[in-house]
Amino acid sequence: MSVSKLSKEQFGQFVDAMLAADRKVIGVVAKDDRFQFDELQSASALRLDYDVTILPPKKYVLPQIEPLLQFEVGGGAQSVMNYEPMILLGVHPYDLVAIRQMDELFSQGEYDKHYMDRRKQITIIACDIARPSKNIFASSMETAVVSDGYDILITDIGDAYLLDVATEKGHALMSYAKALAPAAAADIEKRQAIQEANRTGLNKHKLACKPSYLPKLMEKAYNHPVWLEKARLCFSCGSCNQVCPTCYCFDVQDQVNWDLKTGQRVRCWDGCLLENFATVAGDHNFRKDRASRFRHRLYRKAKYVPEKIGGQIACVGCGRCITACVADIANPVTIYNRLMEEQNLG
Amino acid sequence: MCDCCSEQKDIYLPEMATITKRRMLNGTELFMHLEMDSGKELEHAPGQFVELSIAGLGEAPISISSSPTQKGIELVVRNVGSLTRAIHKLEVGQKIGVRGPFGSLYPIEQAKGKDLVFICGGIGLVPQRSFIRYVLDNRKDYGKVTVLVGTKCYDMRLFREELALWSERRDMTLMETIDEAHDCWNGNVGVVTTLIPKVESDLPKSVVLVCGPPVMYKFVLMALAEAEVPADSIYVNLERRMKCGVGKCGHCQINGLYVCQDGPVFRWSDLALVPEAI
Amino acid sequence: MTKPRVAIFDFACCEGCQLQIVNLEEEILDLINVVDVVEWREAMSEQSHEYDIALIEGSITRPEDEKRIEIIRSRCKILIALGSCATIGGINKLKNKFDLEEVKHCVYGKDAHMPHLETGMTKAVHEVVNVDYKIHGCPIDRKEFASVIRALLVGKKPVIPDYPVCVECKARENICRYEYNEICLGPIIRAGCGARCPSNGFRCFGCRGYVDNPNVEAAREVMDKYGLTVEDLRQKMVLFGCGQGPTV
Amino acid sequence: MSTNININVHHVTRVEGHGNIVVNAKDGKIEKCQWQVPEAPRFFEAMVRGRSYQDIQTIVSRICGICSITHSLASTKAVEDALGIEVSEQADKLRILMHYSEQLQSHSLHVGYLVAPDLFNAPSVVPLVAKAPDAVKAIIRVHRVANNWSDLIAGRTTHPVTLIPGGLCKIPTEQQLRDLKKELESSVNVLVAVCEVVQSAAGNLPQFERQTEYISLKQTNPPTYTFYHGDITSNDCNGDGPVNIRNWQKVANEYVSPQSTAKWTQWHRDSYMVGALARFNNNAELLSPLGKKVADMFGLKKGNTNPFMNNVAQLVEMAHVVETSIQMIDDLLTRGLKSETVKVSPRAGRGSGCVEAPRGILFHTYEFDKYGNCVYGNICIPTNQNHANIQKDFEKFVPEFMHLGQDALRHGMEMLVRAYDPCISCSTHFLNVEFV
Ligand SMILES: Cc1cc2nc3c(=O)[nH]c(=O)nc-3n(C[C@H](O)[C@H](O)[C@H](O)COP(=O)(O)OP(=O)(O)OC[C@H]3O[C@@H](n4cnc5c(N)ncnc54)[C@H](O)[C@@H]3O)c2cc1C
Ligand code: SF4
Ligand code: SF4
Ligand code: SF4
Repeated sequence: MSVSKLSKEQFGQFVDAMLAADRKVIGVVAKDDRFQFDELQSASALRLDYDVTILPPKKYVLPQIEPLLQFEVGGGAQSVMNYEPMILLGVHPYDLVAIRQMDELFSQGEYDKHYMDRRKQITIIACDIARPSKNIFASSMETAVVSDGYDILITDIGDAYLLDVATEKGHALMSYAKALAPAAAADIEKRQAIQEANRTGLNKHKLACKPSYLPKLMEKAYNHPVWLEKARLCFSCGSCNQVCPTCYCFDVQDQVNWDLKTGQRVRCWDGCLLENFATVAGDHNFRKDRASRFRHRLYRKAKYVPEKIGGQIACVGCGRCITACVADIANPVTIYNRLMEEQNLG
Repeated sequence: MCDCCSEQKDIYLPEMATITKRRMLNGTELFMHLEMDSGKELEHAPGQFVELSIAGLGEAPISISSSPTQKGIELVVRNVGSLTRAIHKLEVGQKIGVRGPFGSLYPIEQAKGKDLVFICGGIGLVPQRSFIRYVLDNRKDYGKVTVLVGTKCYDMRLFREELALWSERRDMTLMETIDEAHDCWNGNVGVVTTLIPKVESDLPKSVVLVCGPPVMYKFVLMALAEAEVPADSIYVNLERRMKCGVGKCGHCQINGLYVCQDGPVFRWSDLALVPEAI
Repeated sequence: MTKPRVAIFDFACCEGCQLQIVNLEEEILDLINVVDVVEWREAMSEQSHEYDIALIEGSITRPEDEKRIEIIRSRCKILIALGSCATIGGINKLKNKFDLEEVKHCVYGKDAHMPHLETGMTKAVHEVVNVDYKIHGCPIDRKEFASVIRALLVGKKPVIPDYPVCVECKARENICRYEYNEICLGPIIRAGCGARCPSNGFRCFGCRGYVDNPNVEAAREVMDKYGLTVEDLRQKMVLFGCGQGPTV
Repeated sequence: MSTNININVHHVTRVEGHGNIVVNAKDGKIEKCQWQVPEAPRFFEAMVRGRSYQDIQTIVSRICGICSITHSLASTKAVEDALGIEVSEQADKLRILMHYSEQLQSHSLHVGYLVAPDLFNAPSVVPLVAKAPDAVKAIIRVHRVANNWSDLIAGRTTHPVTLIPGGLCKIPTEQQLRDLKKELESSVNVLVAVCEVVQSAAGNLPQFERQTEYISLKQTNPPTYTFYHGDITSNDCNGDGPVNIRNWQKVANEYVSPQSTAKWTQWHRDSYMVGALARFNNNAELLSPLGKKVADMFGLKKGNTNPFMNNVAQLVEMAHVVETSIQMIDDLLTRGLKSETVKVSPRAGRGSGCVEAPRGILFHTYEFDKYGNCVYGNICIPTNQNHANIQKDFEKFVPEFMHLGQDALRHGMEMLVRAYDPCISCSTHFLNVEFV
């Protein structure tokens, strides 16, 4: 499908038209001097010039707390599966890559109907990055630009947005747009220039190897001193897990209502850095030391998850964990580069 | 199943089963026999487990202790927490939620024709029993069968009547030990590793299956290495925390492996590069 | 099924935690549907010596209070410490930093020796009797209270987090106080409050007490990075449950 | 009718904190008639020493769970006075809004949950649920509105967190204020319904009068029924008032009375009363129309001397704060909310803050060293100021009502204590009590 063009004003009208038609639109809005995804009330709040959101859009794909079942205490249960359609507007390429990875993880093997049914209701309008955040390294991770995986991709070319409509779902939304014009060759060139610049320029931290080398790099790094050195300052606060677009570990809990007869089984975000993530009954903790939990996260990103999804690295270079870590130890690039250096030496 | 078909089932939704038998095996372990309300069999393989749940109290992975050659499933649940306490309170005829079966199986095919040595520590006998019974029901497919059972103390011994029957069988050898001496016990005393030298099978040529509490593995594996059992004929059955049982929640990971899918039964040689395993 | 009998008792405290029970509003009606509240001095005149669950608010500060709590313990099946004062000694433990005689003189002057002013070191409830569950916070969080009570009523171990406030703070998508170079105790304090304070632009001052294994050493080391001092950290760490664990 | 009375109420219920009533009379002769407070002392003034000016609010808020916003406001004002910090008009308005939410919260709790059972002859609100479900639901509704309101502006209903020296660290959004306004508007009818329910049982309030002094804040510029700004005044002021709040010690002259165990306060007479009735008696003409309407419903007039009418004055104030707040929100919205940053640097100094707690006037004073660490604190709490007045009321009440018999007398005395809405837990660190 082709690339079309909307002036900024028309784009606002397009968004407002969706809202007027009662479509649920989740967009990027300001939160104090940062940004977050939130339900849009009007196009005027939308901030497509954002650098990065505090939490990734995963909170809509895999909600923080989500009912799986409704039950009678001690009795039977029914699945809770009513997912409303929703438009995720303004997803950056790196976050899109993360969502695609999760799609694969939740559909491969045992099919997770809760995740997938919700996901099918979501239309993703991705958006090229207009300004780098302070810790981004998407260029290093090859996630700064995407050529597929979205329903629509928009690019800010100054006075207008270009819309690359890629799927039927995306196409269906275009009925809300008025005065849609095909993009001129010059516009397409502008878009290419922006994407080319992003491909290499979004790199506040520079990974010293190709991401595809990481699984190999990790093979010999298990007993490296860096884990202990860094993890000494780790609070086990799981902030790095929470803000990460590719972390998807969860906990399942039963909640009962006041009648003590009914309730729901919910899943909620968990984090492998948290102290009791691997504790079983009898208080035996299979990952007791801070260092082993700290190492696990970086191994998951660079080796364990890639092994499940055809080598894709489960770190997309958003830099959120770097910002979120109070101890300033979570930066994956620092660690991988350190392992690289010593490997080269040795 | 394919992605596109909307008739996918919800992997988190338990099916109901009815408790048809129950009895306490000792002070903390409850034996149960369940039949699925659907009338169907679970069609599990030895080594697999189910997620057992009581709505409102939660869910727990529990190994299937019976052989697929018999009707329904048998489970043994140790009372360690609030869910398991509630399970202990259920009576015959009451319902319980079941998901599964999940996980990997014992080497039913690979072990054919070979001598088998089962090393069971405490509640580790429970999943092993599934394969032992399967082997006894298909006795001619396998070589010598030796079962080593170690229990912490006399009162905690599981499946006493069944062990008594096994000890009288001539087509298998049962050796039992308890960690602490007891007035009513005149058998072996000491940890389960002390029985290994007494095994009559040619250990290096046998298939050895190990299941027990976390602390046990290190010692048993050392003893087996000493006895020159190759790592690819040792199978361990591991426990980890689990929340989904289907390879999503991340809790049961041992390095890159998922106990709920790649395990709980692992070939020891496959764990050589998996430092978190033991 | 007979309803479990619940009694609520207060010791040295501000009674703000009991108030949170009142603040359940409509849910209070749900609560009294499933339990019999048999004693609650702040809200009712009825009294009883027979109860299954005792909710204890406040710190233990005097010998006669130790006797009273022991009697309560002997009468109940489940004893729950309610709120910071009970779970970690709360703000009351600040007093332990001073010489007790001097404290009395500071506040009461020449009347400091009146017998009713007799006071001892402040103790959390578990320092005197065995506590089955702790509901943390100053004040307790209504939602957490409700879910703990409901869990107990269906016979389930209530989920009381052992991870830091940062988890919930991140979930609420707050900008970290440290990004403004401000101090926050979130990384070492037990979650469960929904990170209320940081969500309102204020530091976590630690009312819920430490997680079981707080990385206090790390807290100390990161101060420098944010232009803060160890003295700043110490100032905040003494406020609630002073001396509850490792300190800087 | 027996004239031997032996009342020993160990811990009056349905009040905040612990208080005892002891009356002994033989053959109609009163031997002992005392109001005692055995609450465990908590030593706040000692504990604030050495703490940073930033942490004073966090500490002293814990004096009382029911008036925590008030303690926070008084202490923050004192810190600001000591460090010479100015507060913007917007922050000032939001703080008053925050303060009003606590007035509604505390008054509705007190009248609805603690006093109403007396009026309807129930031991507590629990049996009232069955007896008068609609009334209970109405009061819960009002209480919930108040709590949501403080959650929004103070960050929590109890122990606020948005209050910092210099302003607020988080302000609501305009949308949230609009929603709050709607909620307040829709609660007016419920509030009136609550007043009607109480009115239907107001006949059960004892007829009892005693002349006393009524002390409260008074704000003249602009004239306001004030809880937050102003000077200290009383009905006895006569050329010696109003008094600047920095000089509150001149008002709350603390003394040890020879015939009692408690340390009392006095200004022009041997005791005074603070609280809703005191504010009403000093400021009634400044009430909002709805406040006036509620006062009329109950025939409450300026100069009332029946302490039981304090509960009615609380209802009047509930109406007043709701109505006034709706207007304040309009004001704030018209100006538009701006985010403000406050910069504060420590310096040495001494300062005082005074606000009206729901149960009466409250004073805080602190002194800081040049690093902003506290070296001195002094707090004077409303219930403490009322203790002497309760004792004096008892001394008049017992002979007047003794003829009703021991049980009715005891019940009347408990009601009298509750009428003051005492917050004993916060008052005790000043009290000197002897056990019987
Ligand atoms: C593959 C496998 C097979 C098992 N087979 C058996 C068996 O046959 N018989 C038996 O008695 N026990 C078995 N267990 C252990 C059993 O699952 C735990 O004892 C049980 O989960 C405890 O549940 P609880 O809610 O009663 O305990 P609590 O102490 O109340 O629960 C603790 C919480 O910790 C978590 N937790 C603790 N241990 C585990 C665990 N091992 N796996 C997952 N989550 C855990 C859960 O979230 C649980 O809610 C097996 C475990 C695994 C992984
Ligand atoms: S954010 Fe930093 S301190 Fe917290 S768990 Fe992750 S690595 Fe550790
Ligand atoms: S503000 Fe505090 S609680 Fe929140 S993330 Fe930062 S340190 Fe943690
Ligand atoms: S954020 Fe900290 S201080 Fe605030 S409620 Fe939570 S634990 Fe208490």
